[in-house]
Amino acid sequence: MMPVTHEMNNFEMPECDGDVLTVKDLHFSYPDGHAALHGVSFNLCSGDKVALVGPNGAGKSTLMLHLNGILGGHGEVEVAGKCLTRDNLPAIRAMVGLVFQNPDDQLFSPTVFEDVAFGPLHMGLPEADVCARVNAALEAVRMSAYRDRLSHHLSVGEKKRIAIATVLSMNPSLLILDEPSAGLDPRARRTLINLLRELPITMLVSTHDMKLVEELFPRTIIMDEGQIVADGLTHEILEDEKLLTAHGLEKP
Amino acid sequence: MMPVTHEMNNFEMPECDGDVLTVKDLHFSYPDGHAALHGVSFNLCSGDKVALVGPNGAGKSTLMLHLNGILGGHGEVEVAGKCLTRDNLPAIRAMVGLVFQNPDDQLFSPTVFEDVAFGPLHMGLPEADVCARVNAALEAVRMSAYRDRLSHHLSVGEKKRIAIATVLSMNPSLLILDEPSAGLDPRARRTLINLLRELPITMLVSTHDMKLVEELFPRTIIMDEGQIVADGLTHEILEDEKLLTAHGLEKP
Amino acid sequence: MHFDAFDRYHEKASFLHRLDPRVKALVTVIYIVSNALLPDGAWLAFVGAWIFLIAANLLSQLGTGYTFKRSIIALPFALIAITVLFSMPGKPLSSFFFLAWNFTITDMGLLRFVSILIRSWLSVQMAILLVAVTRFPDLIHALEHLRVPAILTTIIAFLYRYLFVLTDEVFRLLRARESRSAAEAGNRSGGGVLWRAKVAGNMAGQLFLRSYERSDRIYNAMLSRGYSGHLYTLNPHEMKPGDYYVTAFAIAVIFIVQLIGRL
Amino acid sequence: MHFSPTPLHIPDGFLSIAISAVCWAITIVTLGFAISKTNKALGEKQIPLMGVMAAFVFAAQMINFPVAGGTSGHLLGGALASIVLGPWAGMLVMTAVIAVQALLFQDGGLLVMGANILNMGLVTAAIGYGLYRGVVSQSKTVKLGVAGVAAWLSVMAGALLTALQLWLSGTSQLTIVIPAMLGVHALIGLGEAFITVAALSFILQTRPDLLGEDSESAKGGRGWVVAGGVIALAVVLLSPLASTDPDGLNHVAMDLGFFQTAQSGVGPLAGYAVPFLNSAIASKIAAGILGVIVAGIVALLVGRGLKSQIANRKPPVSNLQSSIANRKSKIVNQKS
Ligand SMILES: Nc1ncnc2c1ncn2[C@@H]1O[C@H](COP(=O)(O)OP(=O)(O)OP(=O)(O)O)[C@@H](O)[C@H]1O
Ligand SMILES: Nc1ncnc2c1ncn2[C@@H]1O[C@H](COP(=O)(O)OP(=O)(O)OP(=O)(O)O)[C@@H](O)[C@H]1O
Ligand SMILES: [Mg+2]
Ligand SMILES: [Mg+2]
Repeated sequence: MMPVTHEMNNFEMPECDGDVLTVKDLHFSYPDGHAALHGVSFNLCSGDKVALVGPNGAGKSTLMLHLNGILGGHGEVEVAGKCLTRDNLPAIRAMVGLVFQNPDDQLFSPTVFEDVAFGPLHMGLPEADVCARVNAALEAVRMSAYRDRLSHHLSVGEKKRIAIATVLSMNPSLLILDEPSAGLDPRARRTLINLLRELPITMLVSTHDMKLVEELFPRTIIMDEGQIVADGLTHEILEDEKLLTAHGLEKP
Repeated sequence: MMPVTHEMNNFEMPECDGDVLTVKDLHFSYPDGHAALHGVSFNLCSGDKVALVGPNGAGKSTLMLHLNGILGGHGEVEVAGKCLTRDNLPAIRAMVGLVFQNPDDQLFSPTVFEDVAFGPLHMGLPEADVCARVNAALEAVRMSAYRDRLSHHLSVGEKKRIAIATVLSMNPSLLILDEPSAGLDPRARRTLINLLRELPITMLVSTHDMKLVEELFPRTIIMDEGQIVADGLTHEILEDEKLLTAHGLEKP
Repeated sequence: MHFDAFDRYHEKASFLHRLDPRVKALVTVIYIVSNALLPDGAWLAFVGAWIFLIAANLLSQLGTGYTFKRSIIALPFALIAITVLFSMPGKPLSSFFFLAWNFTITDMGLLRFVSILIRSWLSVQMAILLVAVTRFPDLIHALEHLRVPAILTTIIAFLYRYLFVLTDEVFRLLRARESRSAAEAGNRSGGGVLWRAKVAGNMAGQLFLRSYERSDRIYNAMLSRGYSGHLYTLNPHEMKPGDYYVTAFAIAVIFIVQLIGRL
Repeated sequence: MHFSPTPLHIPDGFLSIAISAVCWAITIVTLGFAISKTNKALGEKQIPLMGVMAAFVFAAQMINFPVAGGTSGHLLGGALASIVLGPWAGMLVMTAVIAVQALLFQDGGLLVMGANILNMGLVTAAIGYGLYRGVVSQSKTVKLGVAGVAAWLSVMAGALLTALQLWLSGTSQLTIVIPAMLGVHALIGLGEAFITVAALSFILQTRPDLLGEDSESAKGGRGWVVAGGVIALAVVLLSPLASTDPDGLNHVAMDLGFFQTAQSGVGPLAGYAVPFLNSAIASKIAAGILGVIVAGIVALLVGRGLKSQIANRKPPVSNLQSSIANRKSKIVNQKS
């Protein structure tokens, strides 16, 4: 595919204090030669809740996999001032909580407890701390009663919430969610929206659900063909119909 | 779960000539004892395009699996005047095209051609007819160029359209789609909507996408807890906010 | 998730449910070994072993008949052993003609056949009881602590977790195939056996690819939660004095059963 | 619910302690090797890969296809797993599958699990991979043909071993159990062969990299070819021998000292006292039928392979276009 150069739409943004995440000129090609990211730059301020939208294949998931070093492209990724290098990797993975689209990929242990404890255990925390963190994380997603349940007995909405708990238990300073509302019915979706609204953590959320974007995120980033084509206040971006249709999006 | 008796909301409906599908007092319990359908009755007229909505677990998919005899409960199911019995099963499966939510379940052959040809081949048609049917079906979903592609490598939207072609190739008189728009990006969703609008076949479509319901279907059936709780003109049903919220739905 | 039917665990608050899974696994294995060691025709010992089983059933609060009902699954295999009826030298009991041959059932043959069946039947029931009173994840922990290599127990844990996801996928695939298995009046439908085999093979291939790619995503999810090649688990179980007493008592009883069988 | 696609899962009580112990010993030693080898070969990625693959084999065993008269063909999976994952990983995966079948569903016993793993996991993987490894650099048609034969033989090998163990335990009579087991499994093996070949051909078509030169399936040592060949030969030679000349086998067993350890003094020697299929003629006929079936499969597979190759040959232009299209679509959709 030819890299298309997109005009960057600039919107005005409020000032921010202290960056949680800085990405500078990130390039990445998959081993088969397909270039998925062509110079992506943006930053997230502490407390930001940002939506990442764009058509299928835009590179959203690829970008997200870079933010905690699962993929490594050319360019700079800094989390809370720490450069993403091999030595920093464990620390950065503790700070960035990545939740994948399909909760069945995220919940790989037989019981809920074991899954939520996986992260803290691998950070080398003592047993008492692990238990405390698991309890706090389950409390945060209101699933304390599910501690000893088997993961495969849960409904999709419940699995989604447990998946979020699995990364909350690592006390991340940045939460990254890949299409959290896909496949949920209206009620489960509403519960998830409320949960995300209440969580006091910086988050970057990729989604195709424009209604979710409008309701929940003050700021939106549009990606297409491996580039950021717009970054600004959600209500301004959603007004720009030409921009939206140019990138396969729709007003909610 | 206790069977709750819902008040049936009656809406006026236009007259219809010739039923494609009649379902009368259908009851069904899963082998584990969970009662999923408690007396479902409705009919579809030739040319109808009907939406089937309701919260998760309402029994929509269960109902759809009855319509071509994959599940068999107590009650009557008639397709184009034929009762659903063991002897009629093969013929009824030729008339009712069922498309599952996840196109990956529907596409089990390596190439698009083989997948679309499965139905006609199984029906024992001669080779020339099979090819003609495959071509016509792919033409109908505008995917003729994809004939020899590997299904595995298509995008979700493309897979959805091929999945529809796999049943169109059997010349069904009734198309049943389970959550066709789930997981599609706005552009792919738009393409699908246009496709469904143009297909000149009676269809029953289950979905959580209320916007799709509003745009595409003149008639809507609401299910909850194994019962039909409303059946009428879409624009009337969507006005009835009390009804919608009572069944976990939202106005688009 | 619809295949919860796979779970054999029965939630109860019984004595056996609370026992440490290691104890339950160990006693089950010893019991089965003991059955295999009992000589043919040790009727009294078989009765002893049976009483042991019934007592365990009672302690599980599942009812005396619980394991009995499910124990039929081992029966078809008994066909394999039927030849010992005729092949053991001994006093002829009865003989009959079947086709062109004359079959003679001997007393030793009968003795051996019945002994094999009883051993198998008792052992299967104990295994059924084990999974009915132990959650499978706990059983995996037990294996871990009984020194089964970690790589095997983790594979088993993953297998258990994804068993449900993948069998769901298989059933959806089978449903999709079934719903397109149609016929038109007057046509001989169904295709050839080879073609049908190929479709089944395609489904297996499809399932393989999806599983393979899923394992990639799971690996990513594990990496992002700090996995680096070593798996750590908490030990949620602790052997209490009571667990030791139960183990000792059970072994003693099984030992007595052996003695009875050899007297 | 009874899941086993083949009657190979021996329950507890049917094998003697001695035979169970010998099988456990062989199994444990082999698994020890397998564990150390896979640790080296696959690295940290092995855990989720093998875990999910084990679930795959389990689930794939439920895929069936209607044959005639209400029966259906199934997959056992040992050959397929070892061909795509490499022999050692394949063995571990099969071990997990058999363990869960025994632990969770009582499909196969606990004390005899060593024997079940040996019969259905280790031997099937060794023979399946061994034969395939011999032709790994050959054309697609040859690879698929050999994989089919290997899959069929893997089921036969498992059946033969099971029969021998039952006989050595004094549970059944050699002259009956061998023809019975092999006869049934000659048919079951056909299902195995067909599904294995079709699944491999699917993978070759959609993700050739998984079976390519750098994959695990091409990396196994040359020794596997020998191992696979020897087992295959043993199956082919031993089956007719075992049915025609049980005396010979008994002698071998005596010499090896199996007999004394085998339970319950009388033992299987009395085996052929019953005039049931004991004529050399019947057994030779059985052996002949088996041979014909093997030859038939090879011919069928080669024929089909050729046919699909011809069918795939398209005019050069469209071929080029479709290969470009394929590349593109691959790129776009690798994300899943
Ligand atoms: N195989 C099964 N065994 C037992 N219960 C089942 C099975 N499949 C579905 N159910 C139950 O039957 C009820 C109806 O399920 P169904 O899948 O028809 O709901 P649905 O309306 O399609 O929901 P969704 O919107 O989530 O697709 C649910 O309570 C579900 O848990
Ligand atoms: N493993 C891979 N190998 C090669 N190309 C890949 C791989 N994964 C993704 N790609 C390609 O990289 C591009 C970006 O993919 P990515 O998954 O990041 O898109 P996305 O924006 O997340 O799309 P979606 O909305 O469908 O999730 C796509 O063109 C995709 O085909
Ligand atoms: Mg994505
Ligand atoms: Mg449904």
